[in-house]
Amino acid sequence: MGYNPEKPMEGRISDIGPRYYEEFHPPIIKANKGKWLWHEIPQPGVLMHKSETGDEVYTVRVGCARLVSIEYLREVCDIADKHCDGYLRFTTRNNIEFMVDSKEKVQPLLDTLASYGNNYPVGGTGAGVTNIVHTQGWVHCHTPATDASGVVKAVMDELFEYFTTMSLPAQVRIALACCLNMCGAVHASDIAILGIHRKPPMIDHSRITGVCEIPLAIAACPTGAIKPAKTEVDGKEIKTVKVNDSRCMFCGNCYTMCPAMPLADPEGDGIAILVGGKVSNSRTMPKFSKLVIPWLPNTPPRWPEVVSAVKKIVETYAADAKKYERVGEWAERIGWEKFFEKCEIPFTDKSIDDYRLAYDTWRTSTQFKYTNAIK
Amino acid sequence: MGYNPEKPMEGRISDIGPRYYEEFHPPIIKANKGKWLWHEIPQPGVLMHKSETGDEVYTVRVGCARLVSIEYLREVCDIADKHCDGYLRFTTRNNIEFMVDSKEKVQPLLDTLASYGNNYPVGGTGAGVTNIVHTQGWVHCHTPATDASGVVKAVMDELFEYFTTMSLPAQVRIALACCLNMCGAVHASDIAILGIHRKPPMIDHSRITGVCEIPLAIAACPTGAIKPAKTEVDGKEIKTVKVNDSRCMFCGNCYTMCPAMPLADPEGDGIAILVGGKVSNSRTMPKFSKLVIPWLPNTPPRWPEVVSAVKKIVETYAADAKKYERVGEWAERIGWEKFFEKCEIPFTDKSIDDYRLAYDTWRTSTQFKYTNAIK
Amino acid sequence: MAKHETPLLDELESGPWPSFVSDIKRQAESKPECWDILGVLELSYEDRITHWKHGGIVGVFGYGGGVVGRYVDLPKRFPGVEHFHTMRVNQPSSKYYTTKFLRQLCDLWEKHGSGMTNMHGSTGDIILLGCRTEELEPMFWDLTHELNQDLGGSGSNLRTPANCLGQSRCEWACYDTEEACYHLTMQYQDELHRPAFPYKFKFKFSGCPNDCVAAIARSDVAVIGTWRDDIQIDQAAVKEYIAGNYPGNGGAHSGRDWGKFDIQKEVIDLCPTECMWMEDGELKIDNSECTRCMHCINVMPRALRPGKDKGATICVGAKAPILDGAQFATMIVPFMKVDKANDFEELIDFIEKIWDWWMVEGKNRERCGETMQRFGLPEFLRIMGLEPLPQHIKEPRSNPYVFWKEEEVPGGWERDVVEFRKKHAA
Amino acid sequence: MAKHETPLLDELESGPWPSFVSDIKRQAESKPECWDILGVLELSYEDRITHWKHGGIVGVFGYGGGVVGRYVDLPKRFPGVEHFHTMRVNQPSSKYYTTKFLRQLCDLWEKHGSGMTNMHGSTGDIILLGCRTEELEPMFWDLTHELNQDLGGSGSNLRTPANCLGQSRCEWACYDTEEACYHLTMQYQDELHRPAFPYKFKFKFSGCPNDCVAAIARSDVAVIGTWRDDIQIDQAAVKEYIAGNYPGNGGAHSGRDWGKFDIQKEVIDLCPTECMWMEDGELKIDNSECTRCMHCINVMPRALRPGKDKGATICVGAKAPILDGAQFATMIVPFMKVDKANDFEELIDFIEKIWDWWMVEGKNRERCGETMQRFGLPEFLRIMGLEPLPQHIKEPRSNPYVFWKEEEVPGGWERDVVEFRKKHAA
Ligand code: SRM
Ligand code: SRM
Ligand code: SRM
Ligand code: SRM
Ligand code: SF4
Ligand code: SF4
Ligand code: SF4
Ligand code: SF4
Ligand code: SF4
Ligand code: SF4
Ligand code: SF4
Ligand code: SF4
Repeated sequence: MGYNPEKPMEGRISDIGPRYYEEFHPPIIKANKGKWLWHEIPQPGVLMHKSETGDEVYTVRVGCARLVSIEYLREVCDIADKHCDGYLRFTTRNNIEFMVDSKEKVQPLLDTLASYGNNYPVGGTGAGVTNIVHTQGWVHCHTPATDASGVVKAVMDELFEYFTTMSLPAQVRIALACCLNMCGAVHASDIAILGIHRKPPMIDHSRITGVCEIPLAIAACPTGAIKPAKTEVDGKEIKTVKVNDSRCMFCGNCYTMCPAMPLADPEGDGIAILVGGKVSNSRTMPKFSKLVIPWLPNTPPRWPEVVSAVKKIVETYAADAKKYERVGEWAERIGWEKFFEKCEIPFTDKSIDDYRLAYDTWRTSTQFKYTNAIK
Repeated sequence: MGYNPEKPMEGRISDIGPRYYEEFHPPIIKANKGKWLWHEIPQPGVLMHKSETGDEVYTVRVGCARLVSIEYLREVCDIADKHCDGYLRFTTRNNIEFMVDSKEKVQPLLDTLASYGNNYPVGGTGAGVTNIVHTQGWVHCHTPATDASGVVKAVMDELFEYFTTMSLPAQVRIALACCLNMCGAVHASDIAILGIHRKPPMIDHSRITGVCEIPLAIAACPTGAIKPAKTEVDGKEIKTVKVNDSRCMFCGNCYTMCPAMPLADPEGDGIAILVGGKVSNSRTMPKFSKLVIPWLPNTPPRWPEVVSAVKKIVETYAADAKKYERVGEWAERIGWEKFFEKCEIPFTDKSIDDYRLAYDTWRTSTQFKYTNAIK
Repeated sequence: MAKHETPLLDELESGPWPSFVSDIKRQAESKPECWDILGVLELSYEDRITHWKHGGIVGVFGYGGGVVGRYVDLPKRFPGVEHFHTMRVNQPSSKYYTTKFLRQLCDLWEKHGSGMTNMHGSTGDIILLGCRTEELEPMFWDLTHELNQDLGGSGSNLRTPANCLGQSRCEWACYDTEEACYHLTMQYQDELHRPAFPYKFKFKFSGCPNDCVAAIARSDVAVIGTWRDDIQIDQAAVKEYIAGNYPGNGGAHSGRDWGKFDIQKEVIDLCPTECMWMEDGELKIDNSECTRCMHCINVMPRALRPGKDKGATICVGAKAPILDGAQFATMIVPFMKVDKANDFEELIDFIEKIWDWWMVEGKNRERCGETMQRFGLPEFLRIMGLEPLPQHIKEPRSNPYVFWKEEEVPGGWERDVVEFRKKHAA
Repeated sequence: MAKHETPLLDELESGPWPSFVSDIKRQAESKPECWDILGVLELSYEDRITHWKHGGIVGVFGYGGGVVGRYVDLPKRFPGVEHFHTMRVNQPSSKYYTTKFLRQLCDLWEKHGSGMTNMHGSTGDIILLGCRTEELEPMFWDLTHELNQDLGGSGSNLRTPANCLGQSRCEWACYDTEEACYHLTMQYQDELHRPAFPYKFKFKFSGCPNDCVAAIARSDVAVIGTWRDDIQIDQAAVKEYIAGNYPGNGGAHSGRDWGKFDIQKEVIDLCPTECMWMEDGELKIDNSECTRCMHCINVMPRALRPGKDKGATICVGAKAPILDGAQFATMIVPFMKVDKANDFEELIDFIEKIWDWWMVEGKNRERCGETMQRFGLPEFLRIMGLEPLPQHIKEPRSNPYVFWKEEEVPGGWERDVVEFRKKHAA
């Protein structure tokens, strides 16, 4: 007997939280938790962790589209049942990890995975490109300036060799967010793919009453571009808003608050590329991603401009950076002016901050390198 | 025949600018301008510049109080006449430079200088402390929070050995400004001594009318603490201002605009110490001075608290920094938390920025050193 | 067979990376509504614009979060996704699963939903993508009754906490991230399900400063493992690395020939604080200078380990750019014991102190980090009853604009201008 | 004998540094009004507060600057300093003097003023400290007629330009700072003497990036020498340094034993761009990586010299903290020829372009650097007709908030919501 609409509260269960994680620990994990001594990455996508008990756990990391069906998940379960006593996990970057408790069990597992064609690419470890943290895009969200899953697929197809090898100077963490809300760590990624709008919101006067709390919409605008206004809708005056377009920087926060202020547009929307962010405290403190390409068009289904821009940056970095140097550490060492030259990215004033805290980014020194930007 | 008040415009000369510098060049300078090859500092306070013509100019640098009388200047002229064919110059830090065109002439010059007792200390070159760039203070200005010449005298007496030797890791440039207007490069000095107010302006309602353009006074306040107000002055209502004390950060800009808003106060005023600024582009980009001691009392005539605070910083730096490292470069290398510990300066929340651009100074990382500040 | 032509999407079926398009097509065979997912998406690929509308308020009884409403703007054309709400299912710590659980979840989602998911959402939840309004309650009922599993957060709630896998499979974890994440999630079920905050609030738990759950970039309270004693050194292992018998960085760079491991170049020279050196064959560390950046440990996992006196550094106030630009979390508590033993008491007190203040002072849709900015760090520390430390900042302020308080100034601020004028004629 | 007791000031007569107190006392013998300077100052030392009042408008006919008015607040008690105005006398480039000139100046100041001076003011002027209102015109007359010497700037004028001594006695000067300073001072006599600006405006000229006149910290337009070709290397001299035959840094560190000169540690390792190395006994520089920081040249003046293709980098907008915090000047023109040959034409055009804009757009008491901040750097560059360069910034923006212009967006901004709704039902 399931849910009974007649008596919704009867027998209702709530506030029970998630399942207790220990129920889901593979035996080898439960036995060695807190006892791990060191790890090694014997081959791309395979981790070995050594415990003080002498135990070893071998983890095989598999790339995952993240947007997956229950069919797919059942297939994953089949694999885990066959090789991992029915356990698996997902990583913080949406890869799947199959764990086995001895070296012998690794190859059979790899063979099974291989037998599914492209479905279970092994990799994403060490100094390479791992899965792209991304968001909803046109598959589910109402505020995107681009798609998520499609762009990710196109980029990962192109960078695939970096997923399955560990040949980069350090890990390159790529993230995609389909709008400025930046669901994910786009603001702190080696390479960030960001959907942006470029047209101010339209105002749907005929809809605004009812669907929109006007004061909240006005308060939502960081630049104060939205002001209260009045207009006529079928004969009678209604309260609405007007937008000072020249003060709009297209953050979309108004639309989040007010469905009558849509700003998405096929021509206006597109993708900005930011680089040089990092999260870890390793060596240098965490860094924000920096905007280096202000806009690329939305060109479904494979976004060639975005794909080649990202690839160019990865390859330039791969060729030029020192071992252990993250993209941002590299750019800071060579200087951002050299970054633009080496990556052959034309510099535009869009990369010059003119928002808050902007002055901190101006170059208040005679120290600079000559690059092809100086004619 | 001089100025004739009857006919002020008759024969009037204006807009003639300064004298042409070449008239004042010593022959050795005129002859070798643009031909200098290299320099050396054979002894503290003595520079030798070598020209491609083979010529050498020896410069003897002498500390100067800057606040000097014509009697003193005539004495200086006597020395220059005796040794330097009647030429001399002043440096950008208010030292005097006597130049001679051969090595032989150096010692006699030094002897003469020595014969005047303490009046002409030789030094201020190389990796030492040179003259303190300073301002007017109680000798002439209407907005100071401390004196200038007296504090400088007290500090230089204490640091004198660093003026006459070159034993520091790098040059230590000290500046003093008697109020936040910071006449000088206090905002970019290795060590800055800054007069600060700590009481909001009084409002002299009986004076404000006439002496003060109220809208300008209101506009002058960076924090918007000043608002228009009305009050009674001997029976009749007048326009005046009121100050929201809690929003005042004591910049004194209102008093600059309005004589009826004095804020100087014996208890409130005092001295803040800032460190780590630099101007040169050598190695690192120019740096702003950072506030490390928010307030020390005004204790004329010798400001012992200020003197010992400055000395402590100089000596800690001298003992700990690497060769060529400026104070700010040193503090950044060891970390500011270590700077406070090594200099035994108690950290206060006054050193935490809460003005504009403040967030940029917050530590957004797990990277820090344990010091005695953490209990 | 296909209900819609999808020529554009079909181009995403080739290439080495797993194709979500092929996956959805396969799923569509048993769940035809999935054709409409592809149909809308294909249309968006043609139009280069989304076809989803604002969600409005949908959810399950008694909860203010856990469901994100969503409707398509062409319901006639795509009835299968007319309603397409998201259910956020609270993932277990570290995202380990039994296939039993996953299969059960799939069965429920087959019954009540579209059959499509995200494994996982950026915050950490299991995202069940596409549910009709009338199926929300039945799905929730089955989840709770059959799977003993609750929803996660959305709206102005505590959001679903997440952690790096920590001690479960990592040698560097300085506290039990899994237990901390679970304990605090259970502790705050009410805050997680019922919006009582000015805006969303997030916890994340990383076991060490490598921060594998990106806590410092994405959480209002980031709990990041650390230690306060000395890095543990196994000098024998150091020698093995120098000899080249152990792979540097655990072999993370084995895809390219970077030459023989060079401890000077790869470790000592890259130490940001220059606090390491070799002394007659031994690696020395001046731990008082170390900032625990992890680099040396990362590079020599078999020789170096975090210290023994472990805990966490607590950073506060991270967020995405809206409104004034992104913020990383700011270091607020240098070291805190994070321990099941005392039920994470210290951490809980800390969090509740923040909430007590933020729930009163925070404006609508103002993240805690933004409220901190508005109040200023000194004031925030005062409110939290914490002593200001140089460790709280990267560098001292460079402007002289100190807001002194009246009680700090001898004689206070009350002055008599008439008295003043007696000594200072106007 | 002393007119006032000065027990506090007397304590400033001891100690090794020259005492301004002893100096003023000596001067007071021939100019008794100097006793009142000491008297007021002694009183300030007792009261710990200034006794000077706002100046009000005093000056010389036809000039809006050059004099700073000053009155004591106790005129009865200190009649000698009742009026105590400052005259700012425009110093010559580099502040070289003949004793003849200085003696003449002293004579005039003895006749018309207090006899006290500042050599020099922070901006660069000769400061004549303490003049009665009625003596301003006579002093100005004698200055111009007898000394052929003009006043400097104050108020919302161009302020007296200043320079480092440059080529006159420095091997590193990349252009003639003295001539540039003189030429521009003469070029802008009107701007210097008659307030026409929103606020003060300052030029400073340094011959190289060492910036010995602190231009980048203190001037609205900082002209700082630089080069764009390769650093000149004398390999023979390099060897001498390595051999220890030449003192490192010109002997600037000779006061302490820092050990033998070590080119690796002292030069190569301290190069901020890591663009130097030794190659079979020779010092190599990858000049394309060099940022011309001067360090290596400073340390080995006999071996290294700036390149041959010399000019200046122009930085704009430095100022003290009032109102929003101090600003350094921002690099605007990477390289400009600064040359007497063409009468500094390029520099003059540049400056006047700034003025044309700032005089229209600048608010009252808004420094040029503040107006730049208000407009934003991209807009400022557009106004100046300069191409945006990565060299203009330290790093690209980290927020995504780009103010796109309508003409940059295909289709513009005009859209018809009704049309939109046809494809996107509300
Ligand atoms: C599995 C996972 C944690 C989890 O709970 O799921 C994980 C696991 C490990 N991380 Fe991580 N990290 C994981 C996400 C992260 C993240 C978060 C992110 O990327 O969103 C970060 C921060 C990224 C950043 O800085 O921008 C992260 C920064 C690191 C670092 C620091 C790298 C650096 O030098 O900056 C290390 C140290 C290292 O790799 O040497 C590290 C090291 C490790 C080690 C070696 C820890 C250990 O001893 O087991 C693990 C294997 C690394 C590998 O795969 O090469 N992990 N690691 C995550 C795998 C994501 C994936 O599927 O690819
Ligand atoms: C005479 C003077 C220029 C003038 O027109 O008056 C001058 C003259 C020289 N400076 Fe300077 N500097 C002079 C003020 C400055 C200033 C401005 C200031 O301090 O207000 C600076 C910027 C200070 C700062 O960075 O905060 C300055 C930063 C330098 C530097 C860079 C030092 C560094 O590493 O940061 C050098 C290079 C060096 O010393 O190795 C330098 C080098 C020199 C040389 C060696 C240049 C040369 O080859 O002749 C001169 C002798 C240096 C010495 O005395 O040790 N000069 N020098 C100024 C003397 C002031 C004084 O009386 O002490
Ligand atoms: C589903 C998810 C993206 C994904 O595909 O994974 C998501 C989806 C949405 N986010 Fe998010 N956010 C998601 C993780 C994040 C994260 C990352 C994180 O939590 O670690 C961030 C950045 C970190 C942060 O909180 O700052 C994030 C920052 C935002 C923001 C900006 C918040 C801010 O303070 O700047 C908004 C705007 C808002 O709240 O109105 C937002 C709003 C939204 C909304 C609800 C759209 C809206 O404006 O109402 C999206 C619903 C999409 C949909 O139709 O399903 N989302 N959002 C993630 C939640 C899944 C989960 O529960 O696991
Ligand atoms: C005399 C001098 C200090 C000294 O003892 O050397 C001086 C003295 C005054 N300055 Fe200054 N400034 C002097 C150089 C500077 C400098 C340094 C420089 O020019 O290189 C600065 C910092 C650089 C800059 O311009 O930003 C400077 C920044 C200020 C400010 C703040 C300006 C700003 O934009 O933040 C003020 C406030 C104002 O203008 O009202 C100011 C105002 C004043 C006033 C006029 C007081 C006032 O509020 O009206 C002072 C008159 C004092 C007196 O009674 O004589 N003074 N002032 C310097 C001029 C001498 C000369 O001409 O050579
Ligand atoms: S990034 Fe923007 S568009 Fe994408 S899921 Fe988040 S809120 Fe929606
Ligand atoms: S998009 Fe952002 S900036 Fe533009 S009007 Fe809306 S809220 Fe304001
Ligand atoms: S710093 Fe302030 S008090 Fe001192 S001279 Fe300048 S304006 Fe006057
Ligand atoms: S001192 Fe500064 S902050 Fe205070 S009222 Fe005056 S102008 Fe405003
Ligand atoms: S954050 Fe630290 S403890 Fe957690 S998984 Fe990453 S490396 Fe291990
Ligand atoms: S953890 Fe980082 S700072 Fe500490 S010793 Fe290792 S490399 Fe140096
Ligand atoms: S700035 Fe350069 S050129 Fe001018 S004096 Fe200083 S070192 Fe010489
Ligand atoms: S000038 Fe500076 S950057 Fe250039 S080579 Fe010399 S030290 Fe390096």
